[in-house]
Parts: sequence; structure tokens; C-alpha cells
Amino acid sequence: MKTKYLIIGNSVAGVYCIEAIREVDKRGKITVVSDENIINYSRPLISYYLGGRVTKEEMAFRDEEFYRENEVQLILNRKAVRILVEENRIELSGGEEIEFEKLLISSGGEPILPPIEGIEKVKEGVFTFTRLEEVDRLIDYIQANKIEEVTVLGAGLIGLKCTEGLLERGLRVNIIELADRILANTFDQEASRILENALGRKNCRVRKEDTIVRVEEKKGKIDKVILRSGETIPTRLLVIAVGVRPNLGVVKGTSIKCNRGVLVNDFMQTNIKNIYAAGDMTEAKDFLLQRKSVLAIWPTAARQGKIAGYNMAGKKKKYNGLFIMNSVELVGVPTISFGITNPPDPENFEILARKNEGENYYRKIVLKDNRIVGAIFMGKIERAGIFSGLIRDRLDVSSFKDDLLSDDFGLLVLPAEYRKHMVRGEGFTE
Amino acid sequence: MGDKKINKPRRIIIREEYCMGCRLCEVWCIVAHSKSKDIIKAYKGQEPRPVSGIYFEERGAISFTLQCRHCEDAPCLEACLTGAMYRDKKTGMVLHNKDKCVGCWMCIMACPYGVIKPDFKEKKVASKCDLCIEREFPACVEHCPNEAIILVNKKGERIDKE
Amino acid sequence: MRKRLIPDIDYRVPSACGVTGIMNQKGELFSGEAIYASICNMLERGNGLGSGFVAYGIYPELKDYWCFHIMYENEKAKENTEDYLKRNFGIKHSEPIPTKKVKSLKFIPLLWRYFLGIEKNVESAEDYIIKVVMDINKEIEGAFVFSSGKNMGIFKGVGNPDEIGEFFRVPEYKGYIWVSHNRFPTNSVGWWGGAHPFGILDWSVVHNGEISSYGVNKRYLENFGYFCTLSTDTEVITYLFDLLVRRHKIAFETVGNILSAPFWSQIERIENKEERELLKTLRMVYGPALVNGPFSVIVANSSCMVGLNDRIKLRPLVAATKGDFLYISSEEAAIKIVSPQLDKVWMPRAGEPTIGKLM
Amino acid sequence: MAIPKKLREFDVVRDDEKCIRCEVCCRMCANDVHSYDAETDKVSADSAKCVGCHFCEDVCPTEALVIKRNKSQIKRNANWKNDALGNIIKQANTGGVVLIGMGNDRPIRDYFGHIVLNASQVTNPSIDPLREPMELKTFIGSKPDRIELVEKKSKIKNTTEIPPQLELETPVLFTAMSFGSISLNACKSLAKAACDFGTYWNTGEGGLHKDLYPYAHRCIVQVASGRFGVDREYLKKGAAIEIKIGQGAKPGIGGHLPGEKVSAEISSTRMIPEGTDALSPAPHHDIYSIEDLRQLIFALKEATDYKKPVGVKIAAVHNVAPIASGIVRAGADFVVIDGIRGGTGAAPQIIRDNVGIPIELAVAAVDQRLREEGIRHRASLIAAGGIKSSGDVVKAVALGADAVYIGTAALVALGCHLCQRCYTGKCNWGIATQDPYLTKRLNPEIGAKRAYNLLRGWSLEIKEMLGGMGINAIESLRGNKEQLRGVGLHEKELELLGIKHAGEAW
Repeated sequence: MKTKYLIIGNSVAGVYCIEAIREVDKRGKITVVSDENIINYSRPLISYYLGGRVTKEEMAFRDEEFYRENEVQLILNRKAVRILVEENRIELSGGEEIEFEKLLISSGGEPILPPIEGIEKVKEGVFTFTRLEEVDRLIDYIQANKIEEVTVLGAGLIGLKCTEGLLERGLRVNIIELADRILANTFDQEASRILENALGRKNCRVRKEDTIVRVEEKKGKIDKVILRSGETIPTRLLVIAVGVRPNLGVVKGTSIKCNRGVLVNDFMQTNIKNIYAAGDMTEAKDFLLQRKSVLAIWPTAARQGKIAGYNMAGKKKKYNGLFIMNSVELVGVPTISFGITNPPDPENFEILARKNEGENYYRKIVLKDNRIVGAIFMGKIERAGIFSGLIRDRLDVSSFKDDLLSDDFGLLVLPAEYRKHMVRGEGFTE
Repeated sequence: MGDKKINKPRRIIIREEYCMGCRLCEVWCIVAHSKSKDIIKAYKGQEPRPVSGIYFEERGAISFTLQCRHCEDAPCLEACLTGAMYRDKKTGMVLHNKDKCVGCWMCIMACPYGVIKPDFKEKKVASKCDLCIEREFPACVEHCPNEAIILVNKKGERIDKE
Repeated sequence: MRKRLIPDIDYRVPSACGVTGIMNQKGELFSGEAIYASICNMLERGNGLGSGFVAYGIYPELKDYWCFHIMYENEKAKENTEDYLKRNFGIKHSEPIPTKKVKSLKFIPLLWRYFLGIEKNVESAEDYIIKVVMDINKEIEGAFVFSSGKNMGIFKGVGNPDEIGEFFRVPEYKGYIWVSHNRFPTNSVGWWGGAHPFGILDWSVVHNGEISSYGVNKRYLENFGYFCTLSTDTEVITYLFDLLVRRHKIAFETVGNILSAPFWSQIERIENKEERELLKTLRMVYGPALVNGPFSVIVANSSCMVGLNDRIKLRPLVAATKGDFLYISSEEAAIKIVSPQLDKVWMPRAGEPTIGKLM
Repeated sequence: MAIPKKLREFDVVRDDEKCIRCEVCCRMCANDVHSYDAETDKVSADSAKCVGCHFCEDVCPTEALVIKRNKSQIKRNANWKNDALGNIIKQANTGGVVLIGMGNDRPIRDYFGHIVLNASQVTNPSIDPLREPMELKTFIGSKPDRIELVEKKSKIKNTTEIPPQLELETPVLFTAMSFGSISLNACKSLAKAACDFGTYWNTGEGGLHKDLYPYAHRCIVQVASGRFGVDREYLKKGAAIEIKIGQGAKPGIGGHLPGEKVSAEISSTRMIPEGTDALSPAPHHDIYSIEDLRQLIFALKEATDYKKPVGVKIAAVHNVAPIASGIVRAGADFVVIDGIRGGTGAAPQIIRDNVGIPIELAVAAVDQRLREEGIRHRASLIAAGGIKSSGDVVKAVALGADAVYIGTAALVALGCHLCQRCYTGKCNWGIATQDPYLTKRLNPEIGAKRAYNLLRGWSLEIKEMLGGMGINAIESLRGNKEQLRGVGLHEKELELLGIKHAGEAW
């Protein structure tokens, strides 16, 4: 079959790509290929699903109507196995081929599986945590086996999100994290400690600078994990969540250039001019680090998908790069973080911080040459977004540095001229 | 009122030099989003009092209020995990559907104006300016005694209440 | 006793009126029958409480002498006045004004005319005459000068025009300009001096209207030494003409732009800058001379006859020509009855003077 | 002893049923009358602090507030009233002069209120301003008593030079109110309204702030005894110059703007050091007699190349007519007479309430005197002080004024409720204050619109009244006392006003 626009992957990048294309090109045929068997769901919501806060239906961030309205042909449950770059075709699992004019690769990420002795012998009770069907199986398993305590390997975003869900289901959780802190790539020691204590009060124990070296099974089911520290934790359910890596299966062996992820220019274009990439497997401009990076977060995927869509449909639009930002709420402690929160070379940065253990309150601002490059808001996150703007606009904060940590921090402390464009202006445009 | 529903893109502009700091905009925002639309009932009756979609800031002689800018490339829209935050096709406004909201706070993180109010108990976005889509004219604009809050169309021309 | 007899010397009496005028622009004399017929065709416009005539060119043999028409209430007034006149003039000739008995007329005063020469040397004869007339009318109890020009005369009294015309034997005079007036005052007046035409020097004015700007015009004239003793609009208009035409040397055309000035909106529409500026200046400087309220007026002196309307033409005025004759009147009928065949008939526009000049 | 603080003038009445605790009143009152107590969840008021500006009443969203007069009253006494007692208490506390703002509030006879107008019936038609043109255009400046016309090839030319004039679309101007006595926003409001409508505003003795330059072409710049803000630039920028000798609210008294009000803006505009008291001496120290005035008038005309009218403003006092005549003879192009009801930002109450004469009598006297001397045309006459309505305007003009100045009326249009506390600098309406927290409350866009509306409304009414009299141009009303009648005035008053009593015909 033939299509004008072909999109591999039906998550956020794909959806925003569709919206952008349709803004410019009302008619051109759009085809989406997804190896999942669901019309649409929001991947990050799987922890809420696990925690029982949303039903499967509620997980859709775009409904069926959306695909109908935009005249999108959805091909579900089929995997794109290979891209035939020269022929502008892709090959689907099951041999069928689709010819395209423009292609977007948004195949997302895949969980990293660290080498663990004995893991291959374990037939049941070991899960990863990135896709809905996994979560379904996880829930069935918990119920079938009356699981009360779980071991989670990895205290990154996925690990903690999973933990959040498990705790909400009333399970006890043991977290094992290799690094010296949880949420290593956004948290610092301080933030980590506050959150660990909060977790501790909610039957969740965190073991840091440790990892699972060996697992043992009983009748194929997992039975205990042995840590590098020598400790043994009897466990009937293990979730491996040490992170994701770009899912590059489909570009393997093609002329499409990759580094950690698929490399793209400012128009989300790969080295092949009619092939674009967006989302967790894309290595694009990073706003803060002066190089390309893989930013496996939702807002990035959305923006990249959108930009790709515009350009695929012929409307030139530039991607200005984003920076890492996260919002997690664990055991009732909301946390928002932006950019470089924990510079490897602190001496080259200025760091402002304020905390209040009792209230799980912590606020940290990282400055370079009087410009904000990172921030952590823990406990009190209201209006945190303002900082994303300050980072994006590279605003010199020297005139109101003392206010950055104050509780009544708002637009009012900003320079009047800068403020004017905010209160009078049209709002944010790329 | 329904038939008077606005269907053109419009924008609220704040002129801080004229903001008296009376905060009547908040009062009338609350009334406009209350069940009864009656100021006394909204404040003293049995019905739950809504949260205003307006942030008020004041320091010394400077004060102003701010509500959602309904951005063209709204970061909150792109950040929203559930589609609770959506763009109204007719008016181009950024609206919020409480039922779909799960309180992931991604919008709070993404909004550079910091004008989305969280409700931590409900685990939902508490309120966000909807430009009074139910009324013919935004309550805060209508009731600002000093015309510090005004309404403009896409071209930036002022729209006055008939 | 004055008060009882002549209330309208102390009060302004609003009146509606009929006015009519005939001029031979070649200066050829014609009899008063025409004007008599003309005014008598507008009896409806009066109520028997005042009418009069003015004629120019009626005293050719004494044309160099100032002719005063004076009315007296009694002999005493006559004596005082004549003493005064002897002191200030050489009296060339004096006689009672010839009249015919008309039963219906009441309160008839003594009516005399004097032909006077100025023997003192005075700076301006005109100003001297004005002063004298004002003196007599102000100071001498029971005496009133109602005509004071050369080779012209005013004949007026309380009665219908047909009665007054017959009484003064108007048809027997011959003149080149004739103007007449028929009055409809809103309250009863008994004093003959209150009738129109009003005159000073060789000015004569008949007027139909009520001037709302009276207070302004009156006080403005006082700046220039005119004191309105009669409290009549006609008097004010007469003095305004004397001030503007005789003393300020302004042409009748321009006077029209002062007395019934064009509206600012009209002025702003004028292309020519100089013209615009002139009209603006006229209104700026002569604002107090603007005559407001409804009027149609016929003004005459020895050399011309002019008809003028208020700025929004609230009172009627028709003009017509036939050969050398110019007719101005409240009603076309009053013209047609004199000259059924006319060369041209028109309605002068508001504020636009209709001017007849001796050729 | 127990010391009496002050007599409470107002009572703040709050309907608790209606009060929603929004605390707008608490936030808005510059006198800290209202306060909210979280414990009891009640908003309460300290009525003793209330000055009666009614701002809170106005902004309260539920109309829960009413400000009532005379809460505490002394025993009934025909001679001793609250205000007398109140002032004595104040002075016993401070030992100072009792200051006050705005115009005289004593029941000095309001002659305008005792004068009625005429209208046409039957004998001449009234004119409908909606269908016929109705002209209010007014020129302020000296006029020649006549003009010389020459006819050049059937074109008539005027050869008389006409002195500079101000051209007004309505016989109403905004009177002198300085930036300092009122806020810059208040100045902007009036300045813009004057420009939009086609009349003039007046800098007062405050200089001309650069933000007001766009409105300078319709601005009368004042030269007063302090000479604040006066330089060549200033004189050249204005449309006309007004030498201020006196003011109706405080004849014979100078001005005093306390140092704390002299902000950076004001100091630069007035050209005096920041924070120093701005003192206007009682007299001009270069004018101790009429010939000195003549010198100043011509100095100013020289400085502006005889291109701008130069006028003189005096307070209406006993000898006003001869003084005015002297001023005209000294070469003034217009004379401003400010009556005893004229307003002020600050004056000793004893002066405001007791010195000067009513404008109606002053205007009639001056107009009559100038006419008697045959010099009325040589200067325009502007009446000020206590013009409250278009009716007053018409009466003032009929009594002989060319135009009127309004001050208080204009401020009321901007929100003023005549609490008379201008001198405190705590004007809740943002008018008589320099406190940025308060001045921003007066949005000049709204202010200009409202002041414009006032001019428009009055002008329409004036046209209606003129039409009724059968007059379609304001110049036919000027000095037209025939259109006026007195009611309940005795002979002498009628004689001075130069009008007949109602009931008398023409």
C-alpha cells in the first residue's frame, strides 16, 4: 500500500505529528503503525493505572474520534521491522510493505536489562515497566499470587513511578539503586534524602549504592534477590526499571545516522531528507547542554513530533531544543525539576537552596553567569513553571536573585520590561 | 447566555500601571464560576466556592493580576499526559477538563506564567482561566473598576462590552 | 400721564408685522398709491395698533434742510421743543403735517414738521442731529421726533394702514423709495411714536420679528453712544445699521454677514482662505452685533433700500423686480397687486441681503 | 485631663449580611478605616478615621457599605455647630492653622440658584438644536472695537490687525490645577479631554510635565508668584499665558506644597530641588502695583512674540470691577475672576470661608464697568468659582462672561466626592495625591473620557437652553441680561446683577 505520511509509533510524538500535519495539509493520507493493540494511551499513566487511579479507558489522551476526524489509518499490532530507505518503503511484521513519501520514526524507548546471574532461569515474577500490556500482566500476577512486597531495581523515574503505583495498591516496596541517590539525573543528595525519609514512612525502603547481582528461583518463579552488598532479600516479584534506551530496531542496518539515538537537525530531519524522527529514540538539540542529546520525556516528544509534522507537511518550523524537566509526586510529596540540578563541577555554578525537612520542603536554584540553568521544587511546586520560562529566555536574574527563593516569588519580582511582555503579550509562541 | 457564547479568539491584557490592587477580578471570577452566579450565595451560601483562575501579585505600589494567556504554542497542552488540557477549536482557547485530569502537575511545570492552580487534595488542577466561555464577556474584564484588565481580539483591538 | 398713554416706551412689545417696500433704482419719483395699495393688501398682518410709511424724495425744494417730523402731546411740549430748536438751528420753514380727518383714529397727537439748517459749526452734522434727536426724545416731556432726515419723511400712527395712509394723505406724495409697515403688537399700545417705520437721520427701518439678542445688541450699542429709549427691536436694528454702514463704513453686503452671520459650519466649508478668515474675523469682532431670533427687515436711506432676513429665515420675505423697480415684501401678493407682471420673483435666502441702489 | 481627639464626622455602616469578606475596602482605604479580623472572620471599621470620600462604598461589590454623616453630634445649639467645635478641638490639639481643601462649603447665597432663564413662546419660535445649527464657538482674546475694510478688485479685505485668540468649541475651560496639587494622571485626563473636545486646560503653578507636551497646544500656562516651572520653553509651548494674582479660595494668600510631595517628577517639572517645600508668596514680589503688572504682561508678550494671549487671574474681592478695568488697561487679553466658591488643594479654612465675594455679583460688576468705560471688547472675561451645572454656565455668560472655568466640577467627573481632604495627599480617588499606590487608581483614559462626557453633556444642555430662548449662537447670549430674571432677590441685588425680577416683562 501507499501513503503520503507514514508514522511509526502511536504515542505522543506520533499524535502531535498528526495534529501538525493536519494544520498544514488537510487531505494528504496519514498512516500510523503501532505494535501495540490499543488505539491510544498515555504511557506515563501506567503508574496511575497500576495504582488504580485511572481505568484503561481513561488512559487515552486522544480518543478514537481524533483519528477519524484527522482521517488517519491506524495499523495496530504490527511491528515495523525494516526501513528500505532507497525505495521509501517499510516492511511490517508479516511481510506487508508500505510505501511513503514522508516518514516519521517515533518508536520510543525500550527497557534496559542489566546482566543478572540466574535471571534466565526465572520464568515468572520478573517484569519491566514501560508498556500497558506489561502492567496488565503485572497486576494479574500480583492478584494471582497475593503479592505483598515487591522489589524494584532502579530508582529512576520509571522505578519510582512504578513504586508510586505499587504503594498506592498497598504493597511494600524495596528499592535498590546503584547510584548514591534516587532520581539520580534530576535529584541531588538533599532532595533524595527528603524523599527517602518520606518513602520510609510509607513502607518503602531504599537501598542505595547497591544492585542485584544474582537472583534465585523456585519452581520457575522468582524467590530471592542477592545484592552486591551481600544482603539477600526474599522476593516474589521483581520489577526491573533501571531505565530505557532508544528503540533503534527499525533503523538498524539502514543508512540513517545514529549516535545514542537517531540524529536529527533543527527540523527533526534525519540525514535522509524525507525521513524524520521524534521522541524518546531521537537525539536532538538540547537547549542547555550545547550538544545533541536524547531527552526521553513527554513534552520533548510532543514538541518534536509537532515540529516534525510541520516540516513533513512543508511548513518550515525550527526546533529550538528543550531541556530536561520532570514532575513526580511520590507519597504525597510533589517534585518538579528543571535542567541541570546537580552540576558535576559545582565550582563553576552558583547554587541557591532553601529547605524545611518537616514540611518536605526543598527548593534549589542552579545559576551560571546569573542565568538559571536548573531548579528543584519539592513540597511546594506552585508557579514552578515560571522558572522554565526564565531558563528558556536566559534572563539575567542578578537584579532579583534574593527573591528567587522567597515564597511570594512571582512575576512581580521580574524586571518590569520583561514582565510587561508576559502580562500584555500573547503568551508563549515557539 | 448560551447563545451569546463567544466564538471568536480573544485575549485578556493586563495593564499593571492601572491595577489598583482591589482584587475585585478574583471576586467576580469566583462568582462567574459558581453554581448560582450570585455573589452572596457564592460566598456565603452552601454551595462549594470555586477557586479563581487568577493570580494576584502585589508589592508596594505595583500590583497586577494574571490569568491564562491561552498561548499559541501552549506548553501546558504539550505537557498534559491525559488530554485534560485541550484547545477549543472554535475559540482557540486552552481549556481544562477536570474529569480527565489526574494531577500529574506537568502543566504546572510547563506553564511559564505560573497561572495554573493545583489542588493537592483533589489531585487535580483546581482552576485555570477559561475566558468565561460560558458568559458573553469575561467577568474580570467586566468588573475591573479601572480598566486595568481589558479584552482584545486577535488583531489586538480592544473589545468593549456592548 | 405718559405711562398711561404710552406703555410701550418702557416695555419691549413683541409684534408680528407686514412689511413692504418699493424702490425706483433710477430715482424717478412715483406716487404713494402703490405703497398704499401694497400694504393695504396685507391688513391681515396687522391688528390696527400701528402702521406707517416712509418716503424718500418728497421734499425736493427743501432737500438741503434737515426735516424733523415731531409729535407733541400738548402745546406746552411744542413750545419747549420749538425754543430748543430755535436755540440750536436756523428754522427755514415749519408747518403742521397735512392730514385728513379719519374718525376711527384715537389719541391723535399734534403733528408738526420743521426744515432746519445747522448754523453752528459742528464736527459731524449727522452726529449732531443724532444728539439733538436723543436730547429732545429723552429730555422734553411730551415731545417725540419720529423723522429726522433730509428730503424724506416718516408718517406713522396707531391705526390700520388704510386709516393712517388716508390720514397722512400718503397717495398725494411722490418719492423714489417707499417703505411701509403694518403692526400686530401683542398688547394694546396707544402711543403713536411706537408705530413703525422707525427712523434716525435718513435711516428708516421697518421690521417684522422679535430679537432674542436684544439685550446684547442694546448694550453693545451703548459702547458707541447709542441709547435705546424706545425699547423696540426696530430702534436697535436702525442704530446697528447706522453704526456699521455710516460710522464703520461697511458695505451692505458685509453688514448682512454681521447682522445675520453665516454659521461656522458654512464658513468652514468656504474654499477661499481670505474669505473664510474675513467672515471669521467679522463674527469674532462683531459678535455682539449679531441679530438673533426671527426677523425680516427693510432698511432704507436716501441712496438704497435693503431687505434682510434672520440667519435661519424664521420670518417671510419676498423680492421682485420689474424694470427699474425693486420690490421687497412680506408677501408676494402685496407686490403682485401693484405690479401683476414681474421680471423676476425670488425668496432671498436666510441672511442674504437684497439690495437696491440708486443707479 | 482626658483629651478630646476629634469629633467623628462619619459613620461607616456595614451590612454584615451582605459583606462577603473580600476585603476590598480594607485594601483600598488610604485612611486605614477598614480591617479584617481572621479570628472572628469579621470586617470592622474605625469610623473616626473616615474622611467621607465614599471610595469604599463605590468599590464594595455587594453594596454592603454606606457612609453616613454626623455620627456624633453635640447638644443642639443654634450658634455652636459640629464644625466650629471640631476646628477648635483640632487647634487645641495642634495649635496650628486649620487647613482645608476644595471650595467654600458655607451657605453663602448662591445667586445662580436665584436666577431663572427665559424661553420663547408664540411671538418668536424656539429653535430645536437637534435640527438647527446651534453655535457655542467662543474666542478668548482682545478684540478691536471695529475693523477697517478695503475693497480690492471686488474683494473685501480686512486691514485691522486682530490680536491672538483662543478658539473654544464650548464656553467652558478647565481651570488651573497644578501637577502637585493633583496627580499627573488627573492632569492627563483633563488635558486630553480639553484637546479632544476643543477647549483648554491650565497648568496651574505646576509647570508643564513632559508627558503633557502632546496636549500643550491646548494648554494655558500659568505664571504665578512662585514662578515654578517657568522658562522660555514653557511659555512658548503653551497656547496662552495666565498671570495668577489671586485665587477665589484664598484671596491674598500664597500657596504651599509640602516637601514630602515634591517627588522627582514634580521637582523636575517645577524646577525646584526634590523634597523642598514649594512656596508661592502671597504677592508677586515684582508686582506691588498695577504698572508693575503691565510690565510683566508685556515682558511675557515680548517673550512670546505677541503670538499668545496673556491674561490675568484675580480673586473676586470688593473692589473687583475697578481692579479688572485696571488689568484690561494694563494690556491683558483676558481677565479671570475667581469667586468665593472657587476650589483649592489646600487653604486655611478661615480664609476660604470668609474672604471674597460671589462670582455672580463680581462678573456682573466687572462686565458693566468695562462696558461703561467702553473697553469691554479689549479683553475677554472668564468667570470661575462655583460653576456647578450648564445652567450656571448660561447664567454666567448672560451676566457678561465670555466663558467659564470649571475645576471642582471636572474633578467630580474624575471621582472626587468633595471630602475636602486634598491637603492630606491621601486621596483615595487618585486625584489629589502623589502616592503611586493611589495615583494609579485614576486611569487617564477613563478620566479623559469622563471629563469629555461632562463637556459634551453640558454643551448639549447649553444648546437646549439657547434654543429655548430662540438664540442659535452663544454670542447672542453674552451679556444678554434680558434673558435673566431674579427670584427672591431684593432691589439692590437685582441692580448689581443688572437683571429684572421674575414677573417683569421686557
